[in-house]
Amino acid sequence: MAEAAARETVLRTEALSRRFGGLAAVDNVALECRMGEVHAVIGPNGAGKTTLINLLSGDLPPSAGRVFLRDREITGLRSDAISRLGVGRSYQKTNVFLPFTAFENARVAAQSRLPSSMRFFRSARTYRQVNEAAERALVQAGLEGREGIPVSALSHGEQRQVEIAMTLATGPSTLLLDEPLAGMGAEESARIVELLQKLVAGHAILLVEHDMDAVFAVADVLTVMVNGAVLASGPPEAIRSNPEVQEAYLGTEEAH
Amino acid sequence: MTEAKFRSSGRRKFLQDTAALGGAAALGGFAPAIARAQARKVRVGLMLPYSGTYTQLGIAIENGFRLAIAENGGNIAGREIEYVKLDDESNPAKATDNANKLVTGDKVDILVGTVHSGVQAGMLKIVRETGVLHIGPNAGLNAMTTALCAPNMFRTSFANSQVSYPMGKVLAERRVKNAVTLTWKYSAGEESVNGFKDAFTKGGGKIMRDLWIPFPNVEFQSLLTEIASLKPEAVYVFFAGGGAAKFLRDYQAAGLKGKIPLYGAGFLTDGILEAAGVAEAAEGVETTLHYGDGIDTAKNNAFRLSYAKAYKLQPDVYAVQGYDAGLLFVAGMKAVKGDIGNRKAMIAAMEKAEIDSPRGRWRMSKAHNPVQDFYLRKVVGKENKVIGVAAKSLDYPPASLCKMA
Amino acid sequence: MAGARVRLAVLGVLALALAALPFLADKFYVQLATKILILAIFAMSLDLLVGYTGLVSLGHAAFFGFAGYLLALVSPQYEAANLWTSLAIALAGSAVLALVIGALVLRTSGIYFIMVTLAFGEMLFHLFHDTSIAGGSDGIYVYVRPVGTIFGWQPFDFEDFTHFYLVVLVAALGVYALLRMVLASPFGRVIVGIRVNEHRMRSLGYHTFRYKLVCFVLAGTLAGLAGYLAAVQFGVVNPDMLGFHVSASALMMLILGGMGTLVGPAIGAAVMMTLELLFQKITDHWLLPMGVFIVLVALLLPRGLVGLVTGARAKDDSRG
Amino acid sequence: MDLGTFLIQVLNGVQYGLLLFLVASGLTLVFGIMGIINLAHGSFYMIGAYLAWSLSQHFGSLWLAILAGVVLTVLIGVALEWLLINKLYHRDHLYQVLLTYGLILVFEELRSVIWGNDVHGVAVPEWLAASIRLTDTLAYPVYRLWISAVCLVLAVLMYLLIQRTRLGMMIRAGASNREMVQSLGINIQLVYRLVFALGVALAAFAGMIAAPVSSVFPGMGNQVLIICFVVVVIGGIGSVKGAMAGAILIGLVDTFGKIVQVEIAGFRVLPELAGMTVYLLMAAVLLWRPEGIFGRRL
Repeated sequence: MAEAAARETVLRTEALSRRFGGLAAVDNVALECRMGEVHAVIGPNGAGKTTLINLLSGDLPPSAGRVFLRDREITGLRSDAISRLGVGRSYQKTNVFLPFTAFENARVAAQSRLPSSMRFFRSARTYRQVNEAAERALVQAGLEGREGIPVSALSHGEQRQVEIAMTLATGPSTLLLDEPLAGMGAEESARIVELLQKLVAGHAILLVEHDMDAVFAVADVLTVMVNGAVLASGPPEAIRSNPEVQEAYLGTEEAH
Repeated sequence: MTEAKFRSSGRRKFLQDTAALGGAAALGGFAPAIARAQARKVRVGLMLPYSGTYTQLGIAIENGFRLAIAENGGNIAGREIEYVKLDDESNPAKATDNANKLVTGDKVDILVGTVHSGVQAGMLKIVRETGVLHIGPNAGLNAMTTALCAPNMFRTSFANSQVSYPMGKVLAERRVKNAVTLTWKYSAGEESVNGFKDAFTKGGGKIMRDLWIPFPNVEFQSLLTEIASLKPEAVYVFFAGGGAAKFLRDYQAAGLKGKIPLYGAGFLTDGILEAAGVAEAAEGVETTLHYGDGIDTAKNNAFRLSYAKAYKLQPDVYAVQGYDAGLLFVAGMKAVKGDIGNRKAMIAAMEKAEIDSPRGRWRMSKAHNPVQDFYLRKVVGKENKVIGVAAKSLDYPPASLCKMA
Repeated sequence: MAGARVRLAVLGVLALALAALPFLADKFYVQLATKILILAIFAMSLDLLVGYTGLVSLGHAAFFGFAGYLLALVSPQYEAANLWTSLAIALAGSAVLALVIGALVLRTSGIYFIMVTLAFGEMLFHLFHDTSIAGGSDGIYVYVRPVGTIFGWQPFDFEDFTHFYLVVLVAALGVYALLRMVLASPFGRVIVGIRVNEHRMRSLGYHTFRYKLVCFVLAGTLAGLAGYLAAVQFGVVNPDMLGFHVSASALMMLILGGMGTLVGPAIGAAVMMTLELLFQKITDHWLLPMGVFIVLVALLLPRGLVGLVTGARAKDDSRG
Repeated sequence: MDLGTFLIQVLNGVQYGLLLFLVASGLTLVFGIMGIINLAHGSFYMIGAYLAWSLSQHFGSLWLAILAGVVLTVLIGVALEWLLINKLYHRDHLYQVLLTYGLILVFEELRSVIWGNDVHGVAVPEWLAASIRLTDTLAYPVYRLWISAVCLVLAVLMYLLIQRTRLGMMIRAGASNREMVQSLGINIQLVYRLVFALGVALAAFAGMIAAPVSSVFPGMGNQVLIICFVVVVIGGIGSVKGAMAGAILIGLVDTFGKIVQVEIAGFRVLPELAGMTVYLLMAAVLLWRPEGIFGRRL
């Protein structure tokens, strides 16, 4: 805890809420993401985790509450603006460019970091830095040797890896990862966990994940959400031993 | 219609003809040039609408033209006449192409046409470029005999504002103080309204409002409401065909008939009085035109009789215009003794010709537009009864607007 | 890379064959080929929107016709306009129009986008049809074709159909090359990304609206080039040129040839014009077989003629 | 313009708007429920008008003509859905646009083959042929009032159908959740077919009752189609309420655009640009609410 307090807070929410009709999908959530930490958000299906990420990434505007990136309020900014401020996200449902090759997926992502893509006269393939960033991201996500294959021809697990490579290729300082391990085999999962452990040094990571082994392997802070609201938040050991959490979530999870 | 079926491809014909000409030249290389030219038939290009809304007009014009030629013996000044027909579809987009096909493709000696003024404008482009002899038997765009006038271009019909000018004059003479005008928003309609306005305001009348409706819309209701609220002493309109029939019925249904008198260019009531309910709606409407029912002259009676005999149809103003185009052509040909290549003399003769028309005798103005009488007509039953002459020997728009004059 | 080289070679041979046409065929065919090439430019510009960016516009004729009208309006009545200035005005005019319309229509998507583009095309139609700006419903004639001199030297004469054909050919090849270049550029990759998955492009940090707008303006400007050339060729501009039949035929060329291929729409233009002539020969009611043909293409040939040959459109997208 | 004239012009605008509503409501239902964009919708308006003309001459009665015409167009609609439209449910809108554009050409040309290219008037039925005198110069044709009344009755019926009946429930459910409807064992294919036929019949019926006041003429369908697109865009896709609001709004704007005189800097802007007013209205709505007045937020 002492160590954590010293770290810089990168992403912060205040009383963040999102209602769909009468239903509060995210209800009065306050949380902080610090540099060099993995902040994992767990909870049963329908707890509002994906909606929370959508609010942070700008995919959805919040109904109430505020979001800050460092000192800057980013509430209600569109997703492209938030992305350009260094927040990268991956999607739970694979959200890639299926007809493109793996490399082109990562390249388009990396290209977004050019000052502008309003460049008409030079082949996109000749931008060295973009190519290198794309290649780097693909290697990080464990896709070396698979670059030239159209994503539609890759396995489901590999498509998940492309999803992560794209997020990395934009060079974000804050990562919002929505179930990155979903659909991956054990080997790929291990690889991504390893990657997260490596990445955490220079990033603030918000991780939504159902794989509890992975979560406890990488998380520095855990937040448990139930019905859109935060049930508990704290270091993994504290959460593990929290009776409320055990009853509401972990207990049932283990019973399966 | 029988001998010269519609030609689907002027181009193919063009290729055949040029080949034939080449052959003739090779064989008859020693024959005198004049004799060879004389042997060739004189080609009359008829570029008219043979499909679409104006089909009947195109046919009437052709019938009239052929009647004039036939009455003069079929061969004019010893030259056989050959017709090259082309359906212009009243499509302005194809106008220049079509005219070009006839002039440079089929090598017609004289180009006759057409009805639609947009198409006419396209023809004029080619006529001016190629210098081919040209007679316009209907379209009344003012520009043809003002800004665009040229020695090789003649018109046997009218200028748009020439038809309406007499109506304005008549109303001004009757001391009508104010009027509302209504037309389709296109050049013919605007020119018509302007001619009316010119005469009417010159005579002391006042235009309260210019109303218009996009061509060819026929939803008049809100405009009729407006007219009813403006309560002018007269309403002048320019509509034709189905749109005119609709307007007349709506004018009656809106309760305006008999309350505010309606006037128009003759096209308002021409050719539609047979349609259901129209004659009743149009009863009493006065219009001006260069032709009408009940012109009791020997020439007109003879024309009507022979036209009806030849085509089993009653002639209308379009047939007269086509007929006069034929007479004009005949007059020119006779003057040059069939040598249509002698352009200068031919043009001079056509300029001087006095046309003994069913509508009454008329001559060309300096701008090559008819200087003619305009009749005041009134709808009585199913006829456009001529009740007087609205303007005598009218030259309008004045020929002085043409730089030839 | 090899694919690009083969394509270049094929294109070179094709360009040479097309350049030789006026020396082999007579005027009728040369003029027909000119018309086809102009429509090919128009269809390629639409392909940029529909095939590559996924924006189904049913109002593309607005830019085609608008540029034609600009030429007619800046031409002195019985003299030749200056080619360079009139062309610049026509292109700039259609670009500005595309900017204004694009900024509005791109606020919508899907079915809305289709309807709204159609409606704005009609608005332009009414602007010229109902007012006396340019001859109303009759349209306006360009009596003399523009003349382009370079320091007093006149490299070509548009009154000569061969010259005009060759200039149009160069323009069509130039547009093709330009679009190929743009599509390979960072911008091109962005718009293709937008078609495949706009949402993801946005979350990657692309302000997709701006890219779509620039794309809309580029497509509109090239459509303007085609419209300018069409006005020069036919010497007449009328409101129908802006109307939705022209837009729909261009869409038809696109699908018939194979959208998202650039070459396809050009082929589509050629096939459509040929079919039109053919049907017109057979019957006065040629729109009937044409309508049936369009229905059949929509049902049976979703990838167009090019798709029939290559069997793959994904291939084009995966380059990179 | 005095108050009386103003009110009469409002009546004109509302009457035109109600007629537009009939056509546009069919369009918006087919959009909203089936996700199909049908460019040939306007062709049915034209077909309806021509049927009213030719059948009324044949039967000697407009009412019989309308009855027979509605039956005929419903059959054509069902056949079209069965033969062509249902192949398009899972295809991109682009192909729907193209196919239905092809249909426009087919219908327009068939019209030319069967009925020719002339403009025809249709007689108003005798007992409605009167006019009510409103001012000393102006009378209002009873038939126009009757059209408005019929449109209003149909609007109410449509509202009841959608809100109160089982078919309406299916229609509403089909609009929001296709899978759910199918899992309930409802034959969605049948619902679609009925909706398409209903939409087509509405357009054709509008054409029939409008024929006596609009005349019948080539190309009349396209004019209406495009205005109806504007109605739908303004009102919001799939919303019948929106179609009503949009149609009345456009009816009024169009009517007053033709008669109000507006000058800006010496140029007469109205009625010169009357043809553009409805599109400018649409542009304004797009700026304000791109999804239309009653549309769901995109």
